[in-house]
Amino acid sequence: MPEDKIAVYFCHCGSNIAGKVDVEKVTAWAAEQPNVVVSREYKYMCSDPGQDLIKEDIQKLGVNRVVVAACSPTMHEPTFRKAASDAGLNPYLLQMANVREHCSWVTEDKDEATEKAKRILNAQIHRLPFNEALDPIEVPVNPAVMVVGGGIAGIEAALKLSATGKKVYLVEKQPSIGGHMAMFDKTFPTLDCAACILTPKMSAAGKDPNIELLAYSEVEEVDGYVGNFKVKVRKKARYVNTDTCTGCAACLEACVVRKVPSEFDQGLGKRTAIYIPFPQAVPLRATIDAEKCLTLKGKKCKQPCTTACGPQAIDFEQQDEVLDFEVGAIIMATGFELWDPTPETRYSYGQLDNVITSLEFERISNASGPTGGHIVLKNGEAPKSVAILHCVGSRDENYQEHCSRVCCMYSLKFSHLIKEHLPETEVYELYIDMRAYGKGYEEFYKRLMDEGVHFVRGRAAEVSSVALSPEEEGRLVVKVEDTLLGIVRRIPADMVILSSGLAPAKDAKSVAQTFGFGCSANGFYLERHPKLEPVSTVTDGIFIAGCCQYPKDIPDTVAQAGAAAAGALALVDNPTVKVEPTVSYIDPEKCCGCHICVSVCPHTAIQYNEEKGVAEVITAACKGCGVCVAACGSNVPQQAGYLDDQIFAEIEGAMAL
Amino acid sequence: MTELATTPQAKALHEQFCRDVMSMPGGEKIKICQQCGTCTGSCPTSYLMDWGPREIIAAFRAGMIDRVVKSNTIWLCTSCYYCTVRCPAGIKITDLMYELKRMAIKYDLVPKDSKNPAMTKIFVDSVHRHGRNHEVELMTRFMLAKDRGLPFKYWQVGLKLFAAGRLPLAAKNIRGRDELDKISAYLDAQEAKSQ
Amino acid sequence: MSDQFEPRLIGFLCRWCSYNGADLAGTARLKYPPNMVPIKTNCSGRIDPTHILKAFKEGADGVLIAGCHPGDCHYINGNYRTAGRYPLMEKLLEQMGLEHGRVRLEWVSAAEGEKFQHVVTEFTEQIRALGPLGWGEQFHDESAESEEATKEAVPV
Amino acid sequence: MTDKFKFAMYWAGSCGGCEISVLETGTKILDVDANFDVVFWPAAADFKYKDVEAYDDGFIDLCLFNGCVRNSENEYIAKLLRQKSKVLVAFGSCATTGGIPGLANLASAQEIKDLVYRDNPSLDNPDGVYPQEHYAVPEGELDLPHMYDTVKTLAQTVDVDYFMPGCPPESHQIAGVLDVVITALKGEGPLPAKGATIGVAPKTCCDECKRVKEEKKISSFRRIWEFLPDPEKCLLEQGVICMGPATQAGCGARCTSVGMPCRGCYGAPEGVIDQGAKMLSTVASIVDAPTPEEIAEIAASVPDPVGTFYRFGLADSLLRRAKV
Amino acid sequence: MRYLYYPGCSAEATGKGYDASARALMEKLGVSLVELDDWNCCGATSYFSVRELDSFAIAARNLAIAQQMGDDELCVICNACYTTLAKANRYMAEDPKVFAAVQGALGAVGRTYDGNVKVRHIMDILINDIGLEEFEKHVTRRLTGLKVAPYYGCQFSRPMGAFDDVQMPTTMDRLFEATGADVITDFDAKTDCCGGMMMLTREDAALRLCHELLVAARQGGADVIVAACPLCEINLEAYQPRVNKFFGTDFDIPVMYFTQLAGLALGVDPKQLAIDKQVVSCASVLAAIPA
Repeated sequence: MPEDKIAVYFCHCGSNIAGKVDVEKVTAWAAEQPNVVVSREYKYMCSDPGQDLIKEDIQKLGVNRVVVAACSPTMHEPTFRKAASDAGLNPYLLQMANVREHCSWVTEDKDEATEKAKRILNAQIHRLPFNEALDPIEVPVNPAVMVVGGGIAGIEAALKLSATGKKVYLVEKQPSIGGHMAMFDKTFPTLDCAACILTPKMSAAGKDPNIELLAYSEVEEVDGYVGNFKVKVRKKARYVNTDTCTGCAACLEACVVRKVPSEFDQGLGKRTAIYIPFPQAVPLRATIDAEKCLTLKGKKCKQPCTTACGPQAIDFEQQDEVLDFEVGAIIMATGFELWDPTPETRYSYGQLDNVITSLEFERISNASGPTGGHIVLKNGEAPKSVAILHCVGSRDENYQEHCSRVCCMYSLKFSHLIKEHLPETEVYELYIDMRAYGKGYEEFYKRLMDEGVHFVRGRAAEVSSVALSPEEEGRLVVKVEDTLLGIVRRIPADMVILSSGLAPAKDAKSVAQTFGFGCSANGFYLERHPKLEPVSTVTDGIFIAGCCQYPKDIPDTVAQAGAAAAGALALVDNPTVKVEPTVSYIDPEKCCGCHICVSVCPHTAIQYNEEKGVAEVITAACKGCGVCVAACGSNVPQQAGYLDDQIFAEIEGAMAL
Repeated sequence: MTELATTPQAKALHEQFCRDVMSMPGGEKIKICQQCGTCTGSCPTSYLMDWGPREIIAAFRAGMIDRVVKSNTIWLCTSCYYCTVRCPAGIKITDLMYELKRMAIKYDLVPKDSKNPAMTKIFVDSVHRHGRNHEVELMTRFMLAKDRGLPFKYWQVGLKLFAAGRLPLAAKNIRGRDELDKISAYLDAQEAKSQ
Repeated sequence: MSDQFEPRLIGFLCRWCSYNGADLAGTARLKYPPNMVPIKTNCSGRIDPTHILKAFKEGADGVLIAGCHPGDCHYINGNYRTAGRYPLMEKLLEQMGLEHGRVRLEWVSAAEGEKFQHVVTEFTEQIRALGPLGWGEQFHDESAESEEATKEAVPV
Repeated sequence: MTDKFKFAMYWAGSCGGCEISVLETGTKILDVDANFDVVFWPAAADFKYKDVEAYDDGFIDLCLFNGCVRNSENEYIAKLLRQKSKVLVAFGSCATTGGIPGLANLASAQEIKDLVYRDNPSLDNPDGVYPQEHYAVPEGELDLPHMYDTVKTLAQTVDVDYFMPGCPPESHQIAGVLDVVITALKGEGPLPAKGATIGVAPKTCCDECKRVKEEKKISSFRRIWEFLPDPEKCLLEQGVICMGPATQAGCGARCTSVGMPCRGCYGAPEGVIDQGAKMLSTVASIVDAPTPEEIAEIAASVPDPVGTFYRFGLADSLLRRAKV
Repeated sequence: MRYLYYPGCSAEATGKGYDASARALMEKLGVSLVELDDWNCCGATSYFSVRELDSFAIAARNLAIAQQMGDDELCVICNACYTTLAKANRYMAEDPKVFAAVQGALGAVGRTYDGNVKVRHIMDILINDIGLEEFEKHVTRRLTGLKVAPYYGCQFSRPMGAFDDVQMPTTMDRLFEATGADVITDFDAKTDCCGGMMMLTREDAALRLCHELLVAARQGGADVIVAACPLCEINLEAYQPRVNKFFGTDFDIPVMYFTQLAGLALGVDPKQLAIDKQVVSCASVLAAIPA
């Protein structure tokens, strides 16, 4: 072993550090410490001349350990490690002492700051002899990408990736891609027709030779790690041969079960047991609803669908298939669920007719919807007054604390659509705060005020059918405090639209678990960093886009989908990926096979080898938390870069002064 | 209108109120009221209030304690708990109303024309005398104290109930009625000790 | 500097949340006492109770462990392990005669610079009030005592 | 005296179990006799301290020292035997890590005396008589050794060549060690490196334990008398605190094979500097509950952490003793 | 089955019918109600205005007696008593300071309470302990065709929410559906406030609330309103003529305690249910029920 030759560099950071810490004093003191062969100070260590100091000392003085006392390692550790590396020193033999964020900037007194800087520096001087040279771990990367969820986010991400020539598997659990956006009529604030902008993308995705569409399918199991995921996908039986089915819909005409509430129409319209969810569906293939089909339920049926089907595509014997895929990256775009307002009983959803959710209104106002785009009540008449209630199930500790972000704007859109179809109808928007934060949104809000919509600042207290005046007779009444007036109003309405919040999908938590990342407190997928890595998850190689991360509108969703695609591409476009070497490793000579590390590993990166009777770390799956090290009763797993000896030495160094 | 809050006494009172309210279970939630109006909108009697519960919370937060206690709001609360179960911020508004009532009585800030404190007092008095509330006594004493016109309004109702045997004149006394006095005396002593 | 007791503290900070929270306190120039030296690990779940004992042995008067809020752990649930070890550790230290409060567990997110400032300030004062621990020192006198006793007490 | 090697064994602060376990080696004891002259072994042969004092330095070839250093007499003899022995072995848990007597480090010497001579409920001592270190009788002055506040291991007192843990060390391990030493003394083989732990097996107790080990996620702790543990399954998985994962192998997992959890007498495995803290970490890490609060609550339900995790190792732990 | 029973102050006066019918109904169902010995006022809402702790402490005196009687379930009929007693229990459990103060106060009168008595609304017992299936077995006179407006009142499940939804309770609906009655399940005002004690202090406000309730009941076509609280019942029933006078209406809707109507369905003698003591005649209801 060559002797330890430590070099200390103390950065002034202009006056950021030097203004508080007596740099000369600390540098002179450091020079006296064991193993330190050179101790220097410099105005800006991160500048090129600063970095050159390090390189020169490594090359000329044979320095083999370096500590840079400067800013937070988050800031410049990569910079200095690269400099060391350029000079031929293993980058992991360089440590940073954070004397700016943790010392000069937070300490009032100069003497105290100087003393603290010494202690912080000394911890690293003590640590360095225990540092080992580490090499980044390289693993091969599978260039294919899986996108989970076929809404606008998933479609967009798949198309972007396919354009770079990558193979994409697009998994969608419904029979057709399109997601929620396919149900919408118009989009705010531009009032583009949702179908007009979405369907071309859907069909492009359907035809794209690089995209393999796995509709009516769900991911069952995810194994592997960054660059090398193994995914099991269950392709549910459609009972229709999708290779031969042409989507002609003749079977739909023939089916005798005709009154199944259509999921796509939010139950407002009906479909048949064999169905295509909507005319622009991609893939345009029929699916048999096994719970409704008489034949599949074992009841008598003459099977007119089979007769009607020219290509003989119907196959009652079809079974689910479980397929295996190998991909290098995964994009999660599993979307949201509309919050079901049934528990909010005071709004009488499900109790009183004409109290509807926003998604139901989307279908009612949609030209291809169950009412042909006529905004009508259950009895077919046009409403004379409509109240739109904001923040239903949002911003509420009893239900969901978060703001759902899109409800204010889609509510304004509804007002506009009602005014457009029924100019004489009174529209009331009952809101707490009007959040019109996007491009063109505030202008849209003003436009709606101008169109004569009544804005009432107050959260609706209840929706009732009890009439206390002739005007209220036979109508719904919304009780609300107009907080700007300080009076309680009874607003008679024929239709009440509940602007329900966006909720995480019911299975979000279990899905996240399957893929090995977490959910935030509000139930949406947890991003790696809320500011700087909003499309990554803690699992390397798995990205998120769209409303599964948090409620967002279409432009934000599309932008995020692009970012996720770029993130995935940046990964799979390389033949290999480097993984941080601060991972755990297990010496099989010492492991007793007790399974404790296997039990605590949050990323299932430790597996038990039955044959050898020992635990083994899957290096590429290990994220370097070190939980196994602390949990093992005999310290067998060790984490490179965070060895016990290194931590002990830091403690000794910090406490030595 | 000069706000009482500008005087030193008012400031001291406000601080006292803040301490009391913040120390009630869940009291600190008042800070996160988003002024949505669900409470006032849900309140069956808010139309009679000079300030609704929402405005009371706003006034409280603004330090306008006189507005809080001099309004009739707290005396119109029927304890129906609609506001409490609906509040999206989880504020126990009914409990807050009780707390404010107590403080108004404690610091003698009750509006002169309010009948409620008298009702409360007679009720408590009746319970302490008998151990239970004697409805006939309660009504009679209340009429005598606050609303002598009441018998004229209600003689028909009263007569019917009386005829049905639903207004017994004699009060029942429980055996342990002195216990209630002792309980109050104990709590009085504890309160005095803590101050 | 005044004569008051200056506690010597070690702070174990997880790299993703609390270390960044401490950085944020710095970026925001929030001032707090200089008594604590931070030590970074990737996850608070890496902190072994041995590290805490080691810190006391080396002369620390108090040890802070700071990690991500539950649910926000970069490693899904590494901080749950910390949450489990901490109370048992506290119980052990109490048996060892350490005053309650010499070890403290806090959840500090990357966004909570102010909380970090507050926690360190409060913790410093808390330990200052408890006084010096001086673990190593309690063994010194005894070795002298034993030298002397050895000479005269043993029947020869 | 013959030209056989010289053997000594001493019993300091301990129960005597170590001495018994040497005899438990059975016919192996004949090897000792064949190869060694016993020159000091208070439990087995009549030698006086002054005999030992008279030996030349390094006269004794092998000295097995069992028991902790509890008082001035222990310390004196430890130093004396160190001086007179070529190979000094800390023999058994007490000499190695303080053992059960090490738990006395939770109190001071005075507190212990008070408990024994003043506060013990079954005590009949109306005059409050305490033992005196010096006491004059007509025949002369009587002296008792001075009892220390802190129980020490042998290595905390003198330089030790080898450590042989166990409470007591298993007889088959003793036999093995004797073989190695005899072979080495005869010049036919090497001695282990100085400072080594001998008479142990590689890995931890779990390695020797035959129970089936699977994932460990426990939601409550149970003591062994509270239920009938599954005889095939890992005890820790059944909520019983078993020190196996943090204990050096060597005993053959005797306790767990009869349904009792490992108490940790073989000490910390290689690479672990504090057995108790390590095991505490292990136990707390495998608690499984949905929220950190619940996890904390379950973990904190472990009774008597020091007594559980430091049953044999308190004197040798990082903190060594409770605050005085 | 056996429960301790807390009638509440009104049971001795205006609410006699509730008490009588509750006892008769439970007897019919084979449940024995043992009246709590020497019970005192629950510490109702007025007490909260004087001092919260007084309210908790005098409520707890009842619970202490229950504990002393060796039972841990207390059946309560009045909504307000139920809320006050249950709330005292909950606050004692949640706040150690409250618990300590109440313990002290009870100690001053030589009583103790450990916090283990469960306060149960009679409806809770009917639905969850006896069960609808068992209840339905006892129905001898089905209320077929009778339009029943189930009026829960405010403090029925609010704010406790222990056995029914806080905002939209349904237990009473289900109970009367089991009798074959035509329950107005969308009775929108079913948990709105009747005005309570304000009938004396702010008559105008209280009458208005009663008016709204009666409007809603009529809108639903109610033949009878059933109530679960003496105060609700008296306000809706006895003050109906005042409402009519005030608002120029002509309401004449029978109002009964739900225990009275349920008792009728079980074939209990109307006299035993004190139906003759109702102020608004229930003749139309009796006539509608087949013998």
